[in-house]
Amino acid sequence: MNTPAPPSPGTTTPAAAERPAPTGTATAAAPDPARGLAPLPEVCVRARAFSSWYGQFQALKGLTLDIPARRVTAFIGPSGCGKSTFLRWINRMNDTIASARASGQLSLDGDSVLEASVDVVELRRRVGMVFQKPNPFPKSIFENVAFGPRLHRKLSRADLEDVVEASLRGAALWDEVKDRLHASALSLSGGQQQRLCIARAIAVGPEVLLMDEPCSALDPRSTASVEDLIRELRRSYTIVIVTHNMQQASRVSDMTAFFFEGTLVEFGATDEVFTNPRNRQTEDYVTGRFG
Amino acid sequence: MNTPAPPSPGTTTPAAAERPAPTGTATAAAPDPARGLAPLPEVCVRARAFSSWYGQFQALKGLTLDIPARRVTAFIGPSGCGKSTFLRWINRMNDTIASARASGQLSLDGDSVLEASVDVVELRRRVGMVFQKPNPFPKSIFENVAFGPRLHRKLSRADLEDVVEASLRGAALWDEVKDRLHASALSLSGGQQQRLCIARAIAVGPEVLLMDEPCSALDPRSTASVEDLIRELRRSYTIVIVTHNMQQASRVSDMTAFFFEGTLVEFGATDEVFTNPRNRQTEDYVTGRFG
Amino acid sequence: MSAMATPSSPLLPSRGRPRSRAGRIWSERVVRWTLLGCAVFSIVTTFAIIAVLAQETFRFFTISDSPNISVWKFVTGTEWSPLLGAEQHFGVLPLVSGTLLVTSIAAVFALPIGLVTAVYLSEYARPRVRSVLKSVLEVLAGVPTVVYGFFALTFITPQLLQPMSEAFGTYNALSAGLAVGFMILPIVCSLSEDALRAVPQSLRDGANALGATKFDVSVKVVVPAALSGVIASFLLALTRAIGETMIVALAAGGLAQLTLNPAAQVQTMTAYMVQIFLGDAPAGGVEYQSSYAVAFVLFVLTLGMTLTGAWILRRYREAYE
Amino acid sequence: MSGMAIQPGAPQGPAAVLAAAPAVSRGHRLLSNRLFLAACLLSTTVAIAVLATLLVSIFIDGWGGLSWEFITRFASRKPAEAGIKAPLWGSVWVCGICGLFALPIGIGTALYLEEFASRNRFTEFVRINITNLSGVPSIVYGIIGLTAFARMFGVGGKGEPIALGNPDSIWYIQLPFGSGVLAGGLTLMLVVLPIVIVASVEALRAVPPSIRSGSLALGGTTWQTTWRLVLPGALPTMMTGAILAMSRAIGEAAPLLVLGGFLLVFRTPVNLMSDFTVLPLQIFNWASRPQETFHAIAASAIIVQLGLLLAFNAVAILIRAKLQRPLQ
Amino acid sequence: MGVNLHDEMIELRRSLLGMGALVEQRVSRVVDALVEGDLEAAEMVRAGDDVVDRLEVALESQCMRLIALAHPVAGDLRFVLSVIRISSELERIGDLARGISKRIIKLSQMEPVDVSAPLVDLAFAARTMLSDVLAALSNEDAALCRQVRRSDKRVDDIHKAVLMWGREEIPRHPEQSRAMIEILTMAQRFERIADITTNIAEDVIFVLEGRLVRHEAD
Amino acid sequence: MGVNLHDEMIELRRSLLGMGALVEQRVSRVVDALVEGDLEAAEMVRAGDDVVDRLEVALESQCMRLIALAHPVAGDLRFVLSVIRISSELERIGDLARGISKRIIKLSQMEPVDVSAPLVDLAFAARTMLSDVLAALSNEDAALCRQVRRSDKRVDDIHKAVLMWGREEIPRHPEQSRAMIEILTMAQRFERIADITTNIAEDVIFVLEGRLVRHEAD
Ligand SMILES: Nc1ncnc2c1ncn2[C@@H]1O[C@H](COP(=O)(O)OP(=O)(O)OP(=O)(O)O)[C@@H](O)[C@H]1O
Ligand SMILES: Nc1ncnc2c1ncn2[C@@H]1O[C@H](COP(=O)(O)OP(=O)(O)OP(=O)(O)O)[C@@H](O)[C@H]1O
Ligand SMILES: [Mg+2]
Ligand SMILES: [Mg+2]
Ligand SMILES: O=P([O-])([O-])[O-]
Repeated sequence: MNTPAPPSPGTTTPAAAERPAPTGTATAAAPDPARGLAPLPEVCVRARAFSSWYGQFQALKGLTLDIPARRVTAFIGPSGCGKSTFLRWINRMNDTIASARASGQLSLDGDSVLEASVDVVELRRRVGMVFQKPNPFPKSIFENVAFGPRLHRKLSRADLEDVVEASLRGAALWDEVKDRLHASALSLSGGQQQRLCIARAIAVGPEVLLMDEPCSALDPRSTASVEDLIRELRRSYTIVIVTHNMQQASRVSDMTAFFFEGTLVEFGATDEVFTNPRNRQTEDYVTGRFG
Repeated sequence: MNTPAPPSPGTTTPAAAERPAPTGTATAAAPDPARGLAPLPEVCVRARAFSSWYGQFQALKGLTLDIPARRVTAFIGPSGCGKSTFLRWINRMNDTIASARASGQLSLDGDSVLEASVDVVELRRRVGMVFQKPNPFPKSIFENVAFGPRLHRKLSRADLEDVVEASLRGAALWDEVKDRLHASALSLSGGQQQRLCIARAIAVGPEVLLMDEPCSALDPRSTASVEDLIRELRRSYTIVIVTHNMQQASRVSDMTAFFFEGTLVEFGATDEVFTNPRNRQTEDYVTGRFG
Repeated sequence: MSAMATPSSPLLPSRGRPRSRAGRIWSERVVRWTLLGCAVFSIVTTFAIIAVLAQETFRFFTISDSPNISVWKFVTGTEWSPLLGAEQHFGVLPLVSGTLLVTSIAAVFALPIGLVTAVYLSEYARPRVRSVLKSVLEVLAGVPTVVYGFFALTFITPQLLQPMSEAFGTYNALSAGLAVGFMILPIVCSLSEDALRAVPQSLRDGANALGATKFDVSVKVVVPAALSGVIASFLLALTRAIGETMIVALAAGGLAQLTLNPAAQVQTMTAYMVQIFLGDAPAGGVEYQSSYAVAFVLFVLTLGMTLTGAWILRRYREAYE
Repeated sequence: MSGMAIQPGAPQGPAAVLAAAPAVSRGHRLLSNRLFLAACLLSTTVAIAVLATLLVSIFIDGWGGLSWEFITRFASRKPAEAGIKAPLWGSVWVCGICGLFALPIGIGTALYLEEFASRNRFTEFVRINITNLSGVPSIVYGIIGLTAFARMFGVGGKGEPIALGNPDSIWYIQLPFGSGVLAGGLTLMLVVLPIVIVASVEALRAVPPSIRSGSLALGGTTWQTTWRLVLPGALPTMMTGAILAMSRAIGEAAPLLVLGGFLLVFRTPVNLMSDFTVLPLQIFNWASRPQETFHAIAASAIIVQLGLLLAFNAVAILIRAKLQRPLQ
Repeated sequence: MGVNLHDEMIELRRSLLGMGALVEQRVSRVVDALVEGDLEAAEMVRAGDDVVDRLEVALESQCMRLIALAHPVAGDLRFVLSVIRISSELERIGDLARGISKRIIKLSQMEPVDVSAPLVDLAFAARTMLSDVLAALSNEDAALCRQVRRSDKRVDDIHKAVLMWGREEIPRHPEQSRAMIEILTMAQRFERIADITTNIAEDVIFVLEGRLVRHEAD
Repeated sequence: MGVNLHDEMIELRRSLLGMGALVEQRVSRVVDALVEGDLEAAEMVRAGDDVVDRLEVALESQCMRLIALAHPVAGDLRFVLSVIRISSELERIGDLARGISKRIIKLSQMEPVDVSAPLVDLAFAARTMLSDVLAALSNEDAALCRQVRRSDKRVDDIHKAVLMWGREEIPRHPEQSRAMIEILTMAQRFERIADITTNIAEDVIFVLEGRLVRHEAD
């Protein structure tokens, strides 16, 4: 794999380092000597003592974690543990829920996300989102991708076409649709629709892509195509993916965060979480002994 | 596991034996000496040169297979390969689709299934079905389970209560719901609802249970509970399960049938299909190289 | 199976008495045929409509040997004077134009307001506000048309229009048109709102996540997505406007004339029929029969619009997923 | 990120092109957002204002004329002595007959289409046909009612109608029906039938298909499935639809006007052949007179009519609330 | 089969411990045969290696089946992979025990020779290590494993002593050289048993702690 | 990391073949050192075993990572599991080569002794088997693996010949017994290399055909 070297177990993020170290040293499996040590990845999304409520119900209880830039971070955990809630705070999609409140710090590349003064429209341009079910607009493929850029920029037709092409290429969809850009997006297969949604998200030039169970409505073949794409996109974007499918988390992510009842139980390199988790609860969850 | 001994690789069903033998002998992994050889399982559902059409489109192309009694048989294969179609012929649910036709033989315990003279109502009593999304009736838990028995028999209240209790026990749900039998079935969690649907299906005393992706709408925890139940039910019922999740097929089934574009490519013991499939296409599919 | 049932098997097949198979099959048959009978009734109604209208219209064209009565003169004639003893003219265009004038006024008023209100209800209003407004709309939709007619006659014309201009008489097209507009407003509004609400939330989420404002979401995503439903609601409302009877009978007047002047009094097709059936003409006479011909035109017009609406809905049905 | 150039073929984001293009100003976007919201509020206000004006003007005109005598008196040529007893009872009779026929036939049709028939040419035709019927102007139904029910297509000529039964009995029938309450009710049935069917079809469609497959897979027949599961599930919505259809029937004037044109009736109906008038017709009658005093009692009648209507709506809402309350 | 990972892990563990006990028994017998000249025991060990072989194959298939069907991760996966290693290591120990038993039988047919004391030490030490490591596996005792690893040093030393003894004795008693060569060979096998036991100890540490200590200084 | 099973399988295969080549080279050097007295080669082999050790650990972690993250099944799983086995077998061969190189160096410091012809045959045969099995692995050639298994018989025969030679020569030349013991030890190690190579051949057959032929007659 000629992608940037993965974060080795030695380069845990500050968040991981802050938690009490497990017994013994942390470097479980020796790092593959064929891979160099990656430089410490920059932090993209930073949460400090972040809590969230729906009315009286506290859905997140003082999270502290640093999501590294240009890596795939997977959120796993049982249903209702707050994965989606956290994800939807990063781009303030929770604003649409009247009862949702948050406290603590949450920042994107150093800019606070939670202040009332934040321009949500601009925030959402910087933080793309892909949903559980593919939700292309009932318009042409071209119009779907062009929708976002048109909202934010005044583009000439030629520029718009460039943006659309670049986005579709970025989503590994260009070759499949270039001959029918003006066909309805709904004529695409499920996997293609989901990649179109990814193309639509990257067309506005975001830094972060949030994905909430992006493959759970797809068949295995489409899932594979979307997973390939996620691995590909990691070169340019910070990706946060919520998934119920632990196999998927293990296949696509660099870092894995395990949530449980609103707390962050473990956060570390995916290899480690799946071969040698530090925490008993994590181990029980990934090995399926849970509950 | 104190369940009946599994079909060992030596005891392939007649259908498997009829196909050209692969190179080398068929016994790949030596059978576990701790387990005795199982007696040849009886055949429950038998298909011979079975084909099916939707209008002009041929969805199944001359299947020949024998589904053994009191085993879990999994159907796997890419989307659209005809798994559900076959399943829905076994209880003639395809009757509701005007364009659906079938040819060849299909029998249940020796009784032909396809004849126009077959009493579909009785057939469906013998062949239960569980659907992708839990579909409890909007009635109480009790009424859900009692629904089927009431259709077929005139029962005293006491008998009815016995049947409901036995069915709920059979579906490993009794303990969870015995104190609220008259609460709405919709108040149950997804996994409980799906087990309720299984209880409802076994309440009419079927021989076969068909399940079309019974866990694909459930979270991992509920999925685990339903899978446990399926393993449990195998003692008394012949189970046929369609699943997109190969891990699930490998976890729950005794036999696996791989469908591809309307043909049965491989049918054999699950261990073998997942460790040493005979067919190249099967291998590509289970290893994820497909497409 | 039942022989070797484990404790988990409920042993149903040995309990109670089985239900009779023959009884089940027979009741199934009886029910099916009864219900089929119901379904056939609607077809019978349609054929009855067509047969009656066709037959009576045919009789209108053949009942007298007046040179003024022919299909051609009927369809193209610009003068409608069936009751003026001297020379009767049966050119339907003034009636059609009257209908269209009233309908257009109603459309200009109701369609935009209805659509924008629908957008407000489905996209902006909070649930409480929406449920209150929806019940208001429901009440408006239930108000009998004769009430709107009364309202036009006793309020719109004297209180609204006449103070504005001398040109408005007691009966005028604008007043009737506005009242018809009031009448179809809730139809447009609630049908459009249904169509807008049927747009899945996921599309709104998708647009929001791209940084769209509420305006962008409503106007660039939701309305286009629901367009076929919205257009169908427009067509349905217009069909109702064209067939509207009591309002125009009360407020538009009784003078068939070819005009675009909203202050003028006009007669619509329906109003003419009321005039006839209220007894102004002897049954069986040519004037009387002429109302069938007018009804036939009305039927064809509304049939065309309904079918167009159904076609649009089917052809461009929103398939969101 | 934004510094990278787009290389053809390389999976490269569109950021470079975007960075070069001028941004849509934030102020501009906020403005269009605000303007649209203003338009929304305005048009909603108009809709409410219409209703308010209508109600207020009618109440001003008619409130004074309301009294118990107004409801219990027959019509009169003197406005001060006129009442609405006859049209009120007429409405009750006609609507009752209408509901008695329209609801079973309408629900039956819907059940046939949704539950029993397979999707073939015939059912497709029936569906289109029903859409079509729902667009037919009510006055055209009046013509059909007149021809088919009141005159029975002229069968039997102009002679005396054939009488069946005793005229004092409520079951007295004569052929052709003439312009009695039976003909009126049947005519209204034609008007509301498509509405009932469409509402019932919608209600049946709202019952998830998975429920049907669930029952079929247990060995339930179509009728068992329909009777035990689908109908109970669809009933609240169906009832609501039925009541709204009835409130449409009670407000209809045009078809009955065509049918009989009885504008002055001084008796309540005694059997199915009795002459009748209904409230909307009475209102029309009074409203179309030039005298202001008649306008005033028309307004009073309208208040009664609206009261009836609100009662219907309230019942519909009650039923919806009661039957839709989920189990526990 | 419908695999229940949890049940099967327990089953797997039991099978592995069973195989361990069997191999331990064989090593014990060999040591007895060596020390007490119990030829019957030696013959038993020489005859029955198939059971161990079959157990190894069965365990390995079982592990493979589990991985293929139940997709273990984390601790479960480490355990399953280690079962594969340990079963093959136990099988090798079984093989070595059989080899030693053959030598013992051969030796018994030659003129009696003084079995060197260090060899007996070696045999005892190897046997103890094996018992310890199996106990450690059964009790999930990483500390005991570390101790086993340390014991290996001692075994190496004893082995060197045996070699030394051989080098000195063989030239002195060339007529007994054949027997002495057999003894040296046996010593080497005991040393290997200890080596492999050390590997098992490392595998057990890996299962318990997720750390690969192989090729690592203690 | 985002594992792409297919890519990683290719990578894994390459690493395994790389390790195979390294071990083969070391065995070759040892054989050269033995036959041509190339002490430098022997010294090189004696010095550098760490690389092989590290490769083994790396391959094993990689396999474990793959199983944990990418859940291979069928052929892929057989391959991954076999990589674990084969890498540890190669590591053992590397160890044995290092052991032999030590003997060679020791031997060179003693009075020269005639290296028995059967030993050289043995060394060549073992080396050939190893090359063959690696070629078979690289070319997915099950037939060649079967041939390797058969060659093991020959190696056993040669080994017996060497033992025979030793038994006869040592009593005759007790003064050279130390050297001869070293030679016997070497022979035994070559025999082990051949044995392990046979195991590898069986692993390769398992990968290719899904059949466990170990402990099975050919
Ligand atoms: N809009 C809401 N109003 C009230 N509570 C909510 C809302 N959304 C989520 N919750 C609650 O907050 C908790 C966390 O929800 P969240 O959706 O983040 O879970 P999740 O980890 O994404 O679960 P899943 O895997 O099922 O998607 C849950 O207990 C849920 O019931
Ligand atoms: N009612 C239908 N009318 C026409 N074609 C149909 C119908 N149902 C299924 N098909 C076609 O028959 C083929 C087999 O369908 P089937 O539902 O059996 O596939 P499947 O293997 O169950 O796929 P999936 O995994 O997506 O459920 C598909 O190509 C499908 O498009
Ligand atoms: Mg979620
Ligand atoms: Mg299917
Ligand atoms: O709706 P109308 O009765 O006025 O035609």
